[in-house]
Amino acid sequence: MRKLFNKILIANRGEIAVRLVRACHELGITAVAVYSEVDRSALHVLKADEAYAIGPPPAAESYLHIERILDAAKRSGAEAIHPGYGFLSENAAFARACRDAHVKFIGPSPESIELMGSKTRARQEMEKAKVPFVPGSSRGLASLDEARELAARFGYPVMLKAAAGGGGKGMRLVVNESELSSALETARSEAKRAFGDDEVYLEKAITNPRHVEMQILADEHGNCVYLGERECSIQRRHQKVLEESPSPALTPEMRRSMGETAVRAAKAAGYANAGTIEFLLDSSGNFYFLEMNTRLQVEHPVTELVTGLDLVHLQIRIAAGEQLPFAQEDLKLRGHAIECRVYAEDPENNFFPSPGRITSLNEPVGPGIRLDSGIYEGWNVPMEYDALLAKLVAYGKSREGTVGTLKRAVDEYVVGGVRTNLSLFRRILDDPDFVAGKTDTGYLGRLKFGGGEENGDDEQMAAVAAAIWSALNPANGKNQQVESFTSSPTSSAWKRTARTEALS
Amino acid sequence: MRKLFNKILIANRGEIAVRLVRACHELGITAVAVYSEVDRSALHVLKADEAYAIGPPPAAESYLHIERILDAAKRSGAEAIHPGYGFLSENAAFARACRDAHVKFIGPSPESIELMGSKTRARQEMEKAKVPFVPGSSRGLASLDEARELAARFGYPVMLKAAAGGGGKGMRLVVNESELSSALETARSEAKRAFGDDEVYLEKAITNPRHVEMQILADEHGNCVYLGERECSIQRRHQKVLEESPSPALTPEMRRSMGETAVRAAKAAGYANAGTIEFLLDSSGNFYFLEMNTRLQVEHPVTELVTGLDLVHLQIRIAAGEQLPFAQEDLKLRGHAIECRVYAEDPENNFFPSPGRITSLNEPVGPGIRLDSGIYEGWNVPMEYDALLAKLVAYGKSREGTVGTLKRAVDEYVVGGVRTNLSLFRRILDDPDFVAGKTDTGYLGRLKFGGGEENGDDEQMAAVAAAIWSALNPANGKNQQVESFTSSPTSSAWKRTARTEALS
Amino acid sequence: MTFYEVSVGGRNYKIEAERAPQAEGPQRATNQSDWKIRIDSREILVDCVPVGSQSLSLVVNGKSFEARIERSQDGVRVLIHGIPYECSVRDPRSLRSRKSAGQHESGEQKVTASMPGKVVRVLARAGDSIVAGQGILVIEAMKMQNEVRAPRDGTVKNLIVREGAAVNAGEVLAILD
Amino acid sequence: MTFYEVSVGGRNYKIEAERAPQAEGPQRATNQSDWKIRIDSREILVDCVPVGSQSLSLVVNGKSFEARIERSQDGVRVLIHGIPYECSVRDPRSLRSRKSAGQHESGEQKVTASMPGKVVRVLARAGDSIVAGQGILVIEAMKMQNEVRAPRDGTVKNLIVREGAAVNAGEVLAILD
Repeated sequence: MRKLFNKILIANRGEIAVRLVRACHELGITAVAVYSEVDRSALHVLKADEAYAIGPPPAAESYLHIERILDAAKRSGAEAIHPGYGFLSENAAFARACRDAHVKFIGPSPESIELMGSKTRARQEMEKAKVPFVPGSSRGLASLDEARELAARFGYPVMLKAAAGGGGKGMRLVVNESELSSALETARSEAKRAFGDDEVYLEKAITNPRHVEMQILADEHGNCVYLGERECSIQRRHQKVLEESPSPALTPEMRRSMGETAVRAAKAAGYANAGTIEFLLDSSGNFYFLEMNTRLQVEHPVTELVTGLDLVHLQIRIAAGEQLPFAQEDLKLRGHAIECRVYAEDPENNFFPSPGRITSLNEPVGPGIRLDSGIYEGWNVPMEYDALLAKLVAYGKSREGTVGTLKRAVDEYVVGGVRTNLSLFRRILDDPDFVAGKTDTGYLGRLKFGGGEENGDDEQMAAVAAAIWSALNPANGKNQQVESFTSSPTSSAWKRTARTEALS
Repeated sequence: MRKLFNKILIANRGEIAVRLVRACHELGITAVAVYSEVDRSALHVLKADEAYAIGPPPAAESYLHIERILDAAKRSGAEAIHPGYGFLSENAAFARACRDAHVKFIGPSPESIELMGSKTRARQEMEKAKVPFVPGSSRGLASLDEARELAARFGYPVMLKAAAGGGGKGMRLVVNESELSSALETARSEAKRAFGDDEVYLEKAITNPRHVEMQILADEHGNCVYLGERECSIQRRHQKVLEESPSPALTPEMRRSMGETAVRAAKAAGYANAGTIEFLLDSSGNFYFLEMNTRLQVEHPVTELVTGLDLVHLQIRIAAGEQLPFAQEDLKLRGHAIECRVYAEDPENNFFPSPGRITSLNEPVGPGIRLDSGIYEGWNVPMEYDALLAKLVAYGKSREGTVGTLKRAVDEYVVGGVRTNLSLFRRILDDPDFVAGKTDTGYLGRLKFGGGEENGDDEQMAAVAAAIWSALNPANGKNQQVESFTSSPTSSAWKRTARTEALS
Repeated sequence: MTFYEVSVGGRNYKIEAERAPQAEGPQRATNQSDWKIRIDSREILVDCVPVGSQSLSLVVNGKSFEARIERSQDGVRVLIHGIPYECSVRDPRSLRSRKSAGQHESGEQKVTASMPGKVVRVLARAGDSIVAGQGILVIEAMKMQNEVRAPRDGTVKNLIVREGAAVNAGEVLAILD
Repeated sequence: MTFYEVSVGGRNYKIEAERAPQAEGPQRATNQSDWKIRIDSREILVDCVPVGSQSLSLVVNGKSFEARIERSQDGVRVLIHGIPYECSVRDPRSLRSRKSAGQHESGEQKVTASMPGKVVRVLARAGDSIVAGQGILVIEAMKMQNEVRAPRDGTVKNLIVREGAAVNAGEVLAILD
């Protein structure tokens, strides 16, 4: 085997950095980790062959610090950098700085990143390539007549939106023509008040859409293929929670059509390496371009398991200048794969993040299970970064069998010391709508969740175990209890602090 | 999903019992474990929903004790029993006792087990079904002329064997005709001396054969398919150590021919459920029947990973009376899978068994890895049973990539407290002959192994770590050392004590 | 024999635990690991062995339970089939001590952090009068912010943490009077 | 500063270990976890932190090593990249004590079990004269049998285990005179 690179620096942390170290080792490549002060004993540092400190805990001073990362690349002699997801992975300036430093950025060119990062430029190029967008007026409505005409053309329901808008202000759902006139007036006056501009445009309303994305892979010689879709409708606060491939909503014809659209989009962007086109899918099977993610996705394992490919190996080969080793017709999806994102957060406390020490850990293994994990027993999950601990992925011949395997694995998974969202997955995997494949972006909002999982027999046995434990360890009985109020966050009190590292 | 059975009893222990418990849970079936006194806290007991003690540690008084196992089935209300491999899995009396007790035995009928368990009856039936055997006289040679004629027909080299024989006595390899006469005389006189019978027969000699086996699956309605082969040539003391699928030695045509032969053999035996036909494969691509294993094999995961099927799920479905859910033409092998059998044995001490407490454990996970394990940190590996701790399986698109993944995983795998044969796998996976797929049953005997793995840098760092550890834990410095001689077994001092539980 | 009062999810169990006497002979009916348990006046025989350092395996009437046990703020958290049961265990002595401790509580109330994080903003000052639900400070962890609010009307007697401080779960943030 | 003599696979390393002094300021060159190590007169800076309860992570000149450490019969076994290095560590004090212990050794030699197992046959009796390589007893573990043989000519002074006994690794089986 020709050595692709001798040494690759991994500009990331957590489970994805571990996964990238493994890929390097599998290809016989030396893996270089970087770490912030709080990550000195993180798993990716332990697994890597080399490790360089790059600054204090805040991401801006370490994992987002281009200069320090390139300095580590220089000191280590790394020939390439894999950015993972989040952090600098979609930062065109970083990709350009790598190019200037003669270090290969494992991903698309800075030009492709820039193009797809600009909503307006991306839309222009994508529309030229006949990539479908949600039908809309795209500029302000001149009159009620124009609105009427467009709405009739797109079909009701439609959505009125303030051109200057955001945050729901000046937005109105219109279910039929009789509502249109008054809705337009309200939207205009709301927009005027909120943004000082009463320009309003009209879009077809997609109710209960699914979020379906298409994985593509392009080499640097003009070849591009699609690797099938991922169904990512199950989201909370715009964060994906559970993904699967194939999507229960796609027929082979729809898959081909969406795949060919994605390849057209990638080619129009002059794209190389792995990328993902996100689509909205409506209940009639129409799909509309949302955005392109110009990097490896968190949920790439489900695609790997149904295609039998290793996307990171292929990313490295492509970056080394190799051609795609297969054509579209060589690719066949087999079976079904579902991923659960295991976060350190407390489902009984409104999914409050839960950093802290992992006091015990039992990771599920066995048939049909792949686990990409970034934690170990005794490690302290730092409070500075994303709460993703691991990705638990099940695969099998049928969706039904895969759900069974995943349930089994969720039940075996024990993480002590921090709270996790594992119980949410037990709830989802038992839910008849999920089992029937009926999910859309509103699914998680509708799901009744919170407690109620307890089993009477198990509860009695827990009480018995607690009593025997106390009998065996008499010191444990001396628990002091003081009346205290523990802050209990409410949904509205929470917000994402930054989009910089937001993952999808 | 229709419930196949409500409750299944698992008449086994170790990693396979854990794997079977998992399969039950994946199918929504209650899993009942049985355990000997020394296995009270074994992993299969912890994972099962129910558990029944069946006697003292010796297998004859517990895992081989038919009455006690059926008693546990009765007490628990189990509707079926899965025997796993080893122990009672190929015991026709047990299969019959299950039938009499109206508990479904998940496996073939007692009649099939009996037929394939008898070398002579199996040979008769198999030859009728045109299953190839190593060409031979099958009865005593009447004269030198007959020997000459047969040898000329089969082609040299040939083997002379004492009809009453065993253990190499009365056996002679004959490379060409000039040696035949004197070899026959010697063989006869040796046979006479050793067994009181000078009858000698002649077989074609297969030099450096591969051991290749074919997985079949038959339902109880007469349908039977083959699921591809497993290459099992890497053996030590007739115990398999590493298996893979597909075999590097088989072309698609050979696979089809071997598969169709295996299906003929199974049909001739009236076979139902999962079974395996073992073949010898010579260097010209001819294959010869060795025996049929009428149970699930240890190495079944490699077949699962290249076919995308779950054999245990299918076994349970077949036992519940379902038809095979696919036909031969629906089955396609994809990618490559390799399994390492991780034993508690000391490779630096002639593979001496190494029971004891697992003081630390780091199990590899991540892309391309499946681990079927029967151990956990803190558990005491008992001395009473087989030394198989876990099966580490890698899969990937190509054999080369799979070897890379497996190496990565072997390097991550840490088992403290007992010695394991992990270092043997590091040696094999780096061996140019193995990488080239050049393995036969003599492979492991030829492999130079033992020490020499150490790396100078790592050794220095180990010394530094030991010094810092001592500085941090001053109590550790007080190691008493007394002059003592530790018994060091030699190969000849060892022998298998029983074939009852021998695995393949 | 020892008595315990174990409360799980609002339910109280009265439990008596006692090691079962050893029977003699090879076909013994009870193991070294057997416990006689009386729970709410029902008696059961529990075969209980430790598993590693943090679990118990219980076999009761053929049913197998693995119980992972970890300390929690209020007692022990017992995981069975992956589901956590928060148990507070009181033996007669600790029950007494708890009662006496409770009597010394004045009108003060501690506001504690439910999870580790960093104080990014302090919204109230010592001496401020505040109403129930009013924000006292904002904690950030893992890119999420949480406003810690007053549980009742009162006065901020003491603000114990300051901006930029890292706090642990259970740490007292402020005291209301 | 502490001196150690560490022997690994027949090679001896003389090691001096000392915590590095802390530098001041935010851009500090050394960490709390840094050690100044002199090994065979070469000096290196080792950043060493504990990982869980049984490992150390060492970063030296950008190279990362995870060292799993477990007690072994003769000292500690250090696993790096999955490969075990048997280390016997002597600081000056234990070196002395070892020497004095060694001096008390008489002509006796203990025969110990290399692995746990069960004694299935005893081949020699106390008082027997035996020659090097002669079998003393047979141990069985995991379906394999091993004949324990005399390391040298001599007399069986004491047979400590009997048939049916379970023995642990390192346990003394017999004493030769």
